[in-house]
Amino acid sequence: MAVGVLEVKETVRRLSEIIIENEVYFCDLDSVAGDGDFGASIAKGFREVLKEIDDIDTDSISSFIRGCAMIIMEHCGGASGPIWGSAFMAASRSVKGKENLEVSDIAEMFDAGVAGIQKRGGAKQGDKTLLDALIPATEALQKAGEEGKDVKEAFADATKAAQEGAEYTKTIVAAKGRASYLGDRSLNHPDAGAMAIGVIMKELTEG
Amino acid sequence: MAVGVLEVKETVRRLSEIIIENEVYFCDLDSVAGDGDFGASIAKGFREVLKEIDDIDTDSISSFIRGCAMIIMEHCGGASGPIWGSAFMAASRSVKGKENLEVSDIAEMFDAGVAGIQKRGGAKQGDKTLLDALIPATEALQKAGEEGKDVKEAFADATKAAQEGAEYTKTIVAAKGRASYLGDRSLNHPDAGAMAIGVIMKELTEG
Amino acid sequence: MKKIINNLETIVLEMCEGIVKAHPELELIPRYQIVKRKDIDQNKVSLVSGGGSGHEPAHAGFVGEGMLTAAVCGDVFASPSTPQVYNALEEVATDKGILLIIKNYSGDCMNFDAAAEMAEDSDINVECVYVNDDVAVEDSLFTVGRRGVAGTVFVHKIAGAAAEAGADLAEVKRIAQKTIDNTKSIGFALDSCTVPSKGTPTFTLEDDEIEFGVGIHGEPGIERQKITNSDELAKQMLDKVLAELDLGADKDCAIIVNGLGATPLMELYLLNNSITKQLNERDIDVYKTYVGNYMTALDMAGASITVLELDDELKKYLDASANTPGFKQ
Amino acid sequence: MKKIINNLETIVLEMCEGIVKAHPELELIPRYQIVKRKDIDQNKVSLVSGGGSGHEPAHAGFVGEGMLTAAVCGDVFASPSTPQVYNALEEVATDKGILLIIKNYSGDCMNFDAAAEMAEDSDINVECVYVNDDVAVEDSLFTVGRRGVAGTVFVHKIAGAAAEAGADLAEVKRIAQKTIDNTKSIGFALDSCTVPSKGTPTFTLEDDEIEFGVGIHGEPGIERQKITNSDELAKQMLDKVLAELDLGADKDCAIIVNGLGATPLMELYLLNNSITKQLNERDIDVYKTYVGNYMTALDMAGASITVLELDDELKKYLDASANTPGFKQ
Ligand SMILES: Nc1ncnc2c1ncn2[C@@H]1O[C@H](COP(=O)(O)OP(=O)(O)O)[C@@H](O)[C@H]1O
Ligand SMILES: Nc1ncnc2c1ncn2[C@@H]1O[C@H](COP(=O)(O)OP(=O)(O)O)[C@@H](O)[C@H]1O
Ligand SMILES: [Mg+2]
Ligand SMILES: [Mg+2]
Ligand SMILES: [Mg+2]
Ligand SMILES: [Mg+2]
Repeated sequence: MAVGVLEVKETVRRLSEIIIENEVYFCDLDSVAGDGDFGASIAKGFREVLKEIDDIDTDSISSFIRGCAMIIMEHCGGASGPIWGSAFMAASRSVKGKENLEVSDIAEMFDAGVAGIQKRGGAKQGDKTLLDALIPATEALQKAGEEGKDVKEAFADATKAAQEGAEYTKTIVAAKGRASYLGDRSLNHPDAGAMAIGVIMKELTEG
Repeated sequence: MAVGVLEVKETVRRLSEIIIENEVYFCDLDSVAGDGDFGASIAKGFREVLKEIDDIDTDSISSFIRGCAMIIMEHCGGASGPIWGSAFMAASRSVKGKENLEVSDIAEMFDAGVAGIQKRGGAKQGDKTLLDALIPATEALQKAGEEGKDVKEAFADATKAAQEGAEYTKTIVAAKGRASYLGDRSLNHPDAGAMAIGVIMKELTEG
Repeated sequence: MKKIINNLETIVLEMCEGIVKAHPELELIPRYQIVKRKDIDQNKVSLVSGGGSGHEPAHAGFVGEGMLTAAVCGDVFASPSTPQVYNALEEVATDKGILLIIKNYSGDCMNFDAAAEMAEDSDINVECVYVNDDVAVEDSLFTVGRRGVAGTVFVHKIAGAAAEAGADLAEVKRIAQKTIDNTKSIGFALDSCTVPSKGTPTFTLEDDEIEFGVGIHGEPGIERQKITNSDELAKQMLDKVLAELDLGADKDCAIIVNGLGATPLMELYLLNNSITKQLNERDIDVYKTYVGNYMTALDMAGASITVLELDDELKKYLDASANTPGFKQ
Repeated sequence: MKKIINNLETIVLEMCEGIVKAHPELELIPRYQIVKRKDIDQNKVSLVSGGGSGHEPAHAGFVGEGMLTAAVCGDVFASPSTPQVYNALEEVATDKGILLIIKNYSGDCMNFDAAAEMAEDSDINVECVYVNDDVAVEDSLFTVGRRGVAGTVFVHKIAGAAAEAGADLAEVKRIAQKTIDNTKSIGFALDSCTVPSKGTPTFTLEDDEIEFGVGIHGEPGIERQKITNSDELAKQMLDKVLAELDLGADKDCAIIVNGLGATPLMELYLLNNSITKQLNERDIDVYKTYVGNYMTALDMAGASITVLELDDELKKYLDASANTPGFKQ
């Protein structure tokens, strides 16, 4: 199964729906140690993506993702705008010139997204952010690509890795984001962004 | 039993105690249709009376009551300061020159107090204020005086009249005081000041 | 009850001390809880107001250049006593006399009137005006009349400007009375206040209820009704207030969108948007707008609107500068 | 949740409209929720700040003479987006450049930094400072550092005065940074705020509990503790704040006793009495005191204290006049 621009578009549509469906849940996750707006912040941006999705340039996968990045950057509130916006922007750059994506291309795209987030926010793995779910997911995709698995299998592996990463954030103290103000009190609560990555990967995989 | 300045002083002491004991109850009565501070307002003044009572000039009944009036005026908050203060001031004037009070003198003193309150506040019977208890009590004292009853009997009659007057305030609409802002909504609730007169007369009578 | 306090008995005194510590141009007479300007000009009419505390910045926060000369602070929601008011009059008496600005409540009227009578006995020249801007209360000959609420701030401001400009007592009183005659207000509560000495809320509203026409002491208003949105609240309030004024296409007004204590500025500005939009739709121009906490009711959640019908004279005095803790322009 | 609102989606926009309607010297760019001065002087450095909404009067209420040139309003408690900030920079760019005053939060830093990078690409001269006055948060190399809270108001005031006086960008930045380095704050909550989109309180406190060291978005602080009186609260706060400053017998300070939204002025003045009394007992003089709601957290009940260590230069700029909706002197 080739992943072309139309498949990417459908995936972004589904991704947006998942985020909107989980708005309240993601807010609740953020209230424990953050300021309770994470769900609202990303849902606001992806609601706009859904609204404008049919007007985004689908000449290429890259231009489509770039269009999404612009909307996300403008409409996602809080930290999420630059984090998700720079991830999409970097992802768009990494798939330039590609008409279809293999698992290894998708892995490369995730990896670029991670780098984009790190450049913008300065966080690293273990700082208790969504990177703690996104980096393991990226690594799982890379491994699945090397092992020649198909997209569906690769996503299943990535979901498992993301969920484990999200669980792991319960055991560490936040160093970036609002939760870091809590110090040790951020222990025992997962990071909202990392949990969201787990949920999103799972729902995308299950269709 | 003659009522001299020492008896008046003991009565004021008891009156102060009754008011302080009923502070919360009187506040609650005022919250239904007023602003909930009636108990606190009068208790504050009479607490001060209790504190200073042994320093008040007991040369005559009149000078003693005048001393109380000054303290009440300064320390009772809200409407209660001028109402109770002018009642005591007028009462003091009415007993000038008297060393002992008969029931008829006490009745005259109450009557002067009523007039003092009316001069200051402009309310009349039926406006849903403490006058609706105080005027019937005064009339009962007058009648008891004419019938030659003793102080104890006279106070029992006055208590009954005051309590009936207080009950009656449930059936009328307030025309003076904060409760008057309520219009018809002040119906079915008694006036706090009138209820207080009933309670005070009862406790004074019972010793 | 959760409040920042030390001692129930000394709340008002400690608050007054906190005010003069923050504003060294003011001084406190602790025994009578009078907050006054340090510099009193013998050639100007003095303005005295006050009442129960719990309405901050009213009234101590309006003492200063262009507004009050002194404020007498009663206990929470209780009129100051006659001796308190009398001492304030003695403190600020000038050759030109004193205007007493009284909110129309039985307790305040009785104490301020009695103090004014005492002052006249001491040859102090005192005139009184009674603010009664709350249209939630029906006005009739048989009642004490309407309550004074946030419109009082306009009276302080405009009479204060006239006094500062050197007008004599009769003139300052005329202008104050003209302001009163042209000022109407109404408010609503989303939640009750809690009087410190009582410790529990004065009234209880369900999660979807508001008290429309509430007083600034938690006195009930016109009716308990279902909560609605900002535009609808603005409409209800304006219907009530504008019915009592004569504002048309050629007349300006000034408004105060006043917070009752616990409602944040965000909501007040949002409400101002609804109000100003609707005034404009009704062909009424807003000459000046004040949004903020001017006349509060302790920690009550809610807001009020005050509309003042302006003419050129009132505009002139409204525009004059003022420099007090709670009102600067 | 009871609030004066129309529509969850347009709260901030309607609030901004309410602000410019009340203050006609300001204008709104609705698409980007930018509140700006109408008159921009090409010969002065422009000051831009902003952040999530819900802190009113911060920041739109500090736009005006002597303080900010523009404020960018994000959604409630959410940083404005990169395009929002970038457009503000384009709007107010002057020959002398722009100082961006950023509260130190990940979201704000990322968006404001990204916008500043874009502006430099368009040849706009931008410098950034990051306010981090909240001593409730431990400062360390391994974290994002301390939050910016009410001390931001001093930075607006003092940098604004320097810009108004004609200082160049490097100088305005130096003075802003000096203010930041000398400003420390801490706050406590008596009760949580309710974020409109969520509809329920962010955290829950028992009737006898407070959150000491709380953030202005309801982020938890140092610890949940039993409620205590005003004097004790003042002592706890001063112990924390003064440990980070170098105030002695010969150094003055300025303070802000800041309400978090639902706490009335009466309690703030009472708290100021406790604070000022204790500062004096510690031999520290208070040069200037501000009491009121300057940096709120929606309808949170509670307060914060900000202490700024002054020298002659800072005093001069602090004393300069300012005329904005939320700060006038
Ligand atoms: N510097 C950062 N790098 C990567 N992710 C971050 C960073 N800061 C915060 N995050 C992520 O963003 C999430 C919070 O997003 P959001 O609630 O929208 O931000 P805000 O803190 O502005 O309210 C956190 O749970 C975390 O996963
Ligand atoms: N004009 C008046 N004449 C006589 N009694 C009055 C008058 N106004 C109020 N009262 C009495 O005072 C009581 C309220 O006293 P208080 O609560 O101290 O006054 P406030 O209204 O200032 O809070 C009422 O219940 C009523 O009995
Ligand atoms: Mg958040
Ligand atoms: Mg009362
Ligand atoms: Mg009262
Ligand atoms: Mg946020």
